[in-house]
Amino acid sequence: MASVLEIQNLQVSYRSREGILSSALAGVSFDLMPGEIIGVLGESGSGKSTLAVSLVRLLPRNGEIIRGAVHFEGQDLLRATPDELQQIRGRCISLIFQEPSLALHPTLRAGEQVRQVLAAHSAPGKSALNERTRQVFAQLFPEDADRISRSYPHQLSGGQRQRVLIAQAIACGPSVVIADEPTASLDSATQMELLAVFRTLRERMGLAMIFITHNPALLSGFADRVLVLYGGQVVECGPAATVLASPRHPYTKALFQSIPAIFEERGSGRKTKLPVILGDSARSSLPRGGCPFEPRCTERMSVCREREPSLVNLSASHEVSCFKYES
Amino acid sequence: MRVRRTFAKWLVVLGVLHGMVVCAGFFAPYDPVEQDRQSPYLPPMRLHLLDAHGHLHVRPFVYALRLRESSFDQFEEDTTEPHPVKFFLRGARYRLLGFLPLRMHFFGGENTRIYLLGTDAYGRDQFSRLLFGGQVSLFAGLLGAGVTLFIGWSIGAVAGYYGGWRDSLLMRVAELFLALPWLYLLFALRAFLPLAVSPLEAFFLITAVLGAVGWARPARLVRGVVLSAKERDFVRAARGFGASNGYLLRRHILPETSSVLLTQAAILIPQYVLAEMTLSFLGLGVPEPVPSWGNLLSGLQQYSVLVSYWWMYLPALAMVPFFLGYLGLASSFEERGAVYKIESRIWGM
Amino acid sequence: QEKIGKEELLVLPGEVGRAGGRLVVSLRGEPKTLNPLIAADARSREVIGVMQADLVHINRATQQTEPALAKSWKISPDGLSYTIVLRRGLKFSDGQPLDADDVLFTFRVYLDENVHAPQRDLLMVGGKPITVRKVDEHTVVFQLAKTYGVGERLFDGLAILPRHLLEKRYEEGKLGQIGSLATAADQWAGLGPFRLKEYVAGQRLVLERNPYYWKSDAQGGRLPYLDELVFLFVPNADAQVLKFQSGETDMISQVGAENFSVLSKQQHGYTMVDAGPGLEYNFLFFNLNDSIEKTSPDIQRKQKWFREVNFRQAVSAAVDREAIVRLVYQGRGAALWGLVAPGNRRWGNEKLPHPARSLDRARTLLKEAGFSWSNGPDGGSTLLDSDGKSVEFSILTSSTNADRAKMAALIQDDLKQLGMRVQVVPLESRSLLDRVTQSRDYDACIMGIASYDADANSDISVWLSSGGLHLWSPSQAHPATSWEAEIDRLIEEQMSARTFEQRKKLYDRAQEILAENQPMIFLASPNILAGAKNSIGNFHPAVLEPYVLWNVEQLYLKNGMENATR
Amino acid sequence: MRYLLRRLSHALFLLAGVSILAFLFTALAPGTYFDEMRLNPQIAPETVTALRAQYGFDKPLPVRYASWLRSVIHGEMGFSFAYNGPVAPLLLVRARNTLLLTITATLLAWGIALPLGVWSADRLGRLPDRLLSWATAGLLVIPDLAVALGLLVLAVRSGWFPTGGMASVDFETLSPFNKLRDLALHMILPVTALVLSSLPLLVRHVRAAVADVLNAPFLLAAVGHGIRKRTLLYRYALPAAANPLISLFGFSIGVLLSGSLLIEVVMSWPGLGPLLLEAVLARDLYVVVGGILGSTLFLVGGNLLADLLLYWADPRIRTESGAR
Amino acid sequence: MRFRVSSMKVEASAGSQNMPPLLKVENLVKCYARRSLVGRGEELLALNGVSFTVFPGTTLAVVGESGSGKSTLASCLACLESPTAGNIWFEGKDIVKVEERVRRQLRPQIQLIFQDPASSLNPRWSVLEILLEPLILRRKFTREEMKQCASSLLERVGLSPDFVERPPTELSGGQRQRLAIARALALQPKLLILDEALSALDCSVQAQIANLLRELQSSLGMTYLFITHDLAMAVYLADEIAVMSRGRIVELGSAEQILDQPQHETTRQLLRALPRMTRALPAPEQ
Ligand SMILES: Nc1ncnc2c1ncn2[C@@H]1O[C@H](COP(=O)(O)OP(=O)(O)OP(=O)(O)O)[C@@H](O)[C@H]1O
Ligand SMILES: Nc1ncnc2c1ncn2[C@@H]1O[C@H](COP(=O)(O)OP(=O)(O)OP(=O)(O)O)[C@@H](O)[C@H]1O
Ligand SMILES: [Mg+2]
Ligand SMILES: [Mg+2]
Repeated sequence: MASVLEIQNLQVSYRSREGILSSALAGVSFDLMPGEIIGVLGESGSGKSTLAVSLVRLLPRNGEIIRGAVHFEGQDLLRATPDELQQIRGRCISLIFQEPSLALHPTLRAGEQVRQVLAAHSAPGKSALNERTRQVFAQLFPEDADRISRSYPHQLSGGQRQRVLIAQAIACGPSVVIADEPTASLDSATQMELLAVFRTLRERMGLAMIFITHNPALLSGFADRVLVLYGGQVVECGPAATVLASPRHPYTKALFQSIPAIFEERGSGRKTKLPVILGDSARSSLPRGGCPFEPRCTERMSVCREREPSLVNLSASHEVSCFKYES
Repeated sequence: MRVRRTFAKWLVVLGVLHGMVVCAGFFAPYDPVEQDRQSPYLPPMRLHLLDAHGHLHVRPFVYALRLRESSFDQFEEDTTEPHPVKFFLRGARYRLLGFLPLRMHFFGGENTRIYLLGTDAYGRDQFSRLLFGGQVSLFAGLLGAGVTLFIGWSIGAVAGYYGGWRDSLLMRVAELFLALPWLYLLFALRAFLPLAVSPLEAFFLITAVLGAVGWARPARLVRGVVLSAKERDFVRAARGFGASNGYLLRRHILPETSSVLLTQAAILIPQYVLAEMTLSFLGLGVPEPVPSWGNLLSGLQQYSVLVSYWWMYLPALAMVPFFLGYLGLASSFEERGAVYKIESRIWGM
Repeated sequence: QEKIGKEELLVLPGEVGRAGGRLVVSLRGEPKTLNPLIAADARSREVIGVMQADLVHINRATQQTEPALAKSWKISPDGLSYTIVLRRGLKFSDGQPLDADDVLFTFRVYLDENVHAPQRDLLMVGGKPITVRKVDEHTVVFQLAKTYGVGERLFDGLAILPRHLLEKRYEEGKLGQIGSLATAADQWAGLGPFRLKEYVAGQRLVLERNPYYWKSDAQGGRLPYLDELVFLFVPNADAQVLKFQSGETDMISQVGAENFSVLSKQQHGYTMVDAGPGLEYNFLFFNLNDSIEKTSPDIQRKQKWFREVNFRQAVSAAVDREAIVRLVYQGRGAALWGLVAPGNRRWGNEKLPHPARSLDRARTLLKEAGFSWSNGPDGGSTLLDSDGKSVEFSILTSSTNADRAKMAALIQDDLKQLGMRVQVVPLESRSLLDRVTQSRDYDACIMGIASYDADANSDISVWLSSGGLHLWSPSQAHPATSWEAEIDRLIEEQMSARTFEQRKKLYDRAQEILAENQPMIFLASPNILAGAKNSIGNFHPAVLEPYVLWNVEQLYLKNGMENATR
Repeated sequence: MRYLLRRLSHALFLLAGVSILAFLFTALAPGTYFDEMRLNPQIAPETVTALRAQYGFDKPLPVRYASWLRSVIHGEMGFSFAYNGPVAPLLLVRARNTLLLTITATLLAWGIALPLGVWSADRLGRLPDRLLSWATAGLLVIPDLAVALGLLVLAVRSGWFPTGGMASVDFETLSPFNKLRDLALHMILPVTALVLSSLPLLVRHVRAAVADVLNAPFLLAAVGHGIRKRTLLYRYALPAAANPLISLFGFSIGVLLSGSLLIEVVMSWPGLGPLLLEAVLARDLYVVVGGILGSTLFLVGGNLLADLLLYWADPRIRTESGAR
Repeated sequence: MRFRVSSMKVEASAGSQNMPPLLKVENLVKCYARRSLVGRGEELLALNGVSFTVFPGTTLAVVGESGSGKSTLASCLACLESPTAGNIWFEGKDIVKVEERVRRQLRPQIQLIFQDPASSLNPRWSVLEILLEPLILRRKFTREEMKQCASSLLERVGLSPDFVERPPTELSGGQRQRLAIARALALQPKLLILDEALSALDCSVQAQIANLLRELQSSLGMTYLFITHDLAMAVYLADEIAVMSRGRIVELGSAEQILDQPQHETTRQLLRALPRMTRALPAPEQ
């Protein structure tokens, strides 16, 4: 099957006010198959949001795509004209922003903001638009759809705002949704409901997703594949079940260990310190020779400092960039 | 970065322009009040390099103007004798920066007077008047706008920030100020001011008064912005650190109003420069023969001048760079604050 | 009807025109009223002028009196009683007949103290009101308390009012409230060539031909020729010029010199006329008031200079009148050395000296008076008075009058050459008037006065020390100086003198005294400039008000097809 | 509703205050209406004094104010010395004409300024924006009167428009359609002059306000949803930038009666301009006070409208005012 | 219902009876009235009679479904919203009724980390300015101290000093969140309210911050009100957990109690929905 989204060697940098470029994504490549859900994990500042916005070319003013290509249905989005982009954004590929308070218009009602997205991509009558808007809200807010759609963003709770963002993203029935921590401020019950919504969409319309999250547990049973980013690079990528159950990259392993365990080691571990990855996280701007994780790696070898590791195939679909697995 | 560079660029432009105005005595070839009664409404002289015989001159020169035959207000160039432009020559006395007595002028003519922007009804050099006029008018404009904005901001911010009865009261006072017949008060004021008040003093006094009276508009604009700005989360967060109201107004809310304030400033400065024409009418403006931009422009309000002497427009044109400079400075100032903000040219990249 | 008898029309000589058409003229703003009893402003008077008529009229071209509603008049040998015979058969514009009772009523109203008619003051001769007596239906006798040199000129401009419309209101004491512009056309009448047709607030006043008008042309054609006269209200002088230039109005008067040259440059279908110097005289005067309690010490100090004849003469000698005429009036004016403007052909004193500008003479005069000069650091010299104080004063001008402001700027520069530091203070006209006539808190002032009549008496309140326009020190109880007393005497005497020669002699003397003492330093007098479309016949602008409409009944459109407006 | 009532009572107080102060100011200003007569050599000073007394100028200010209030209650708004009649009818006719002019001009000015400002904010710093900056700066330094006169000159030279006034002389004889045409033709120039005089201010404010929000992240988000550019600028950016513009709009309403005075004079528009200007100079006090009160009414109305709009447009403010 | 809650409270806090409570909330009600200028108002009870007590040096976690009023509670406690009814005693002072002047004194002692940190950071300021703001406002520190404090704070939340010159808009979501935490910690408040302060952080950084919070609690005796959706973290950090639903506290008890014997349906629902992951075992090396 052909991929819907094909990302090739995407490199993105931010320009500081002094004009110095610092890299945020250093050559990321992967494919997204129709109906596939890729979960993206990674440490804070590793470039997940950068990846998300650069796929639809929404980088802030000081961001620059250095090279790479993003093919959507055969078209390179990075070379598309503004008009073509406008057609694609929201209708074919839509983006759920990380910060709901910034991404919502402060003086338009939630319903109106969703309605505008619908109106931008289809031209049905007014009543049809309203009807569709109501449907979308009903899907996301089983209880309070009407009130929420009439509220202004500042009158909504964090989770409600986040759901409004999701409503905007799925309103037009896109084939790809890039979701940047879409459930971060939702309680577990609502989270599950939302995942169910996504799942239905996938079943019904073959929705493919790039699902950025900090909660690996969310991905189990939901994502097909998991992509782990560190320092702007893919360090591990493989089927969700495999990666979650037996992570290979030292970073992924360490990451999973930091999760406080409540069901497994209840009681006893309560007063112990949580294990953390030692060291400074974001020094991505510094020029470096070796593996980006090398300074913090507990399993570092001498080669790690000398050159960058490349992705190694552990199995047909499981790749890790670590010298440990280089034969 | 680009924005910094434009900021610096405007700063330099304004610096040069203001430098010329401040050192008007040096750059102006003549005393701005000196009348040349034989040549009222003389059109601007053209600077030549090629003379009538086709010879190229190293030094730019002018031809004297004479009345065209059988005409009383049409001039033509007298091409018999070129008058070279001399630089750094002695001329009328002036005081540089108000104290340094000098006679050195940047340029001038030896046997003829050079009128770059023509002359006015009394045969005074418009170019010199333009430069000297700026001294008064720019100061007045900046002073008036400064006072207005200061008062306007303070009152608007207090009204918007505290709300409630303070808001009602201050806004009603603002309305009162907008509604009152200031013209009459100025009549009265003029009557109370002794005639012997130095005209310049009186003018600055009135400009300050005008500035103080004009606060109502910026106040309302600011109030509206503050009303909404004070609800921003970062303001609430700062309040949570125990920030005092004054601190919040100064550090968080003032920057939010900067765009409105700068726009107002860019508009108020020229407005106050022009307001002088109204003041002159009341006997409160810059009196003759002292030049000011207001009285340079007031000629434009006469039909005969408007259609007969096109060069009377030139001062207006010459003022445009100043105000553009302020505008440019203001907007690059704003952009400087906005550098951090995301993409302004949202469409495409 | 019998009693009135046959109409006795006044036949006017001159070019015979065509009847019909409409004339549009602009008025600098709205008139305020049609009621002559309360009209105080020039615009109302101009409109009233074409709607009303007087007993005896001054011909604006010849500046002589001529019969109007009065067919003839007789002056008694003692000069105290005037017997006036009215034309017979005349009718007001609403068709009601005119008779002696109307005249009696008119003068009763004018003289009624409670009405406050501005005309009343004119009709006080020798401090007593004129009395009027009816002899018969068409004859009235006016009795003066004292001989009055101006004689029958008195009656010029005194509209004869329609008794039938006003009497009731007068009895009710509500005369002031009628005759507003909004009056219905049939509620208002006059004896002038035009009568009210329509008024549109703020826009225009439309008058129509009075069919009962009592003048005819040389061929017996009834005047006026025009069917309609439209006054457009154009509050701005430049806009008036533009409207004329675009052909929207047919005539223009009171054009400024600069606009005149603009208009003259490209005359399509119209002609501009320079009627020569008018009766306006502009002058500079110093504050010579001596009511101590009113004047500040600062002004009293300066008055020491102002009271010095030499000082005033020096100022006069230093003023460059030629430059004023050239720069202010673009040559369309006349330099002035005396109160009588050159436009007044009969009353000027040719013998008055016209000294050319001379700074040397001015310096000599000042030196004689004890002034001296000190050299300033910047090369200029400063005039010092005998106490060693520098001579500085301010000149007030009206900020609404650009011409005078210009004069002030020129004089300022002239006097700078004498070492005087002069500030020009333009004031809005009410404030200026208040300072000059009420608070008297000023140093010097430039003003202009336009005589309304070519007769010497029109300026009487300027001449007399008790007069309100004796500006340098108005309304004095007793003349402050001997020369003022002398002028008072001469003027009073000339008023009761009976022949023109007698009066002229006395008047000449007064002018000489004035020129000698220079309480007013006369500057210049502008020409009367006007213009009209070429299609307008009988257009003869005069130097007296109303400059172009004085012969409105004779104005006509040469080509009947041509519409006045585009 | 309570809010509106409160504002209404404020407005009454304001009107009272303005009228009192207007009386005070006018009393402070030197000269009275009758002083002009002093310059008329035909009128004796005694007559002037008598006239002054007749109109109560010898009475103290409070007495005059009281009698003025009485005439306000009678709907006369005082007495015009010049026109020798009540003020209210004088003002009403002309206020109608002025409003016709200013409302058209205000609508037009906003209609132009909004798209122009948005357009130039969208091109911030590029050539079209710079050209617009030059144009607005130029308009700011040329006096309004010069602009108006220039337009009149244009009218004379081209012959396309009448040179001022509100109607042709033969207006009454025209057919209804031609009447309308005539009126429109007469309105073009004054409306243009008014629009040109208010445009720089409006455009600059719109531009600044919109440029401010064009940087906001929620607009970036909207772009991400594929919102069309027009919608983006007008449905997203403009409402977010509306705050200062609404206050400005309030002013536009507030100066409907008083904002066109000078241009009316130059354009011979039979509005309040010529009347009030003459009245001010002639010290026809009650006409002036009437005019001031009229424009105060509009000012209050404009500000009230602006406040309501502000609450309507910015929900953040609204909850605030609801809470307190 | 209210009875039950208060009785539970007495039960739960019986252990620390000897200390006066730091925070005592009684019957707090917050009603959002939608006021439009014309139409009739519409009311929403965001808090409907909430009561609880927090003792110094302890942590109360608040969990609950989205929109149940957690953030509203937080902003009422932080004096950002005035409650419609009810009392809040902080160190024995009723901060609802107290004068504005006194409240300003109290405010620095109660710090709130906003749920959406991005909007609580002034976009015109740099990271350093933002971080120093509370310190400057205290006016107690010298420049040196402030610098030192700032860099140590940054380090503790795992932010590199490279960022200090940047505006917050150039940070990633998690970095902003950490900045907000660092800023709130700068004042060492007595009560710190963390409104989902960890949700935007990856597990490792979460752990790092959680450790930091615990360490501060034990060294400075800080008190936390920890609002979260992450029951695991709640259990890890909190002594007590309150479960909210529709503006009420429906269950309140010690962490174990809640986890083991959930009483209320909401709690059970939350627990049931908790995503579980086969725990990555300390991978036996191949
Ligand atoms: N300013 C406001 N005006 C009106 N309603 C509001 C306002 N703020 C919050 N609400 C409503 O109050 C309820 C509680 O909101 P709150 O923000 O406290 O929820 P929350 O528990 O923090 O939820 P989340 O976990 O999603 O952040 C929500 O239904 C919300 O829509
Ligand atoms: N506008 C910007 N200018 C400069 N640097 C930026 C900008 N936005 C992000 N960065 C930097 O780029 C790096 C990657 O940021 P990004 O937002 O992609 O992180 P992330 O993976 O989404 O992190 P988080 O999980 O915290 O949201 C970070 O180090 C961040 O500081
Ligand atoms: Mg992110
Ligand atoms: Mg919340």
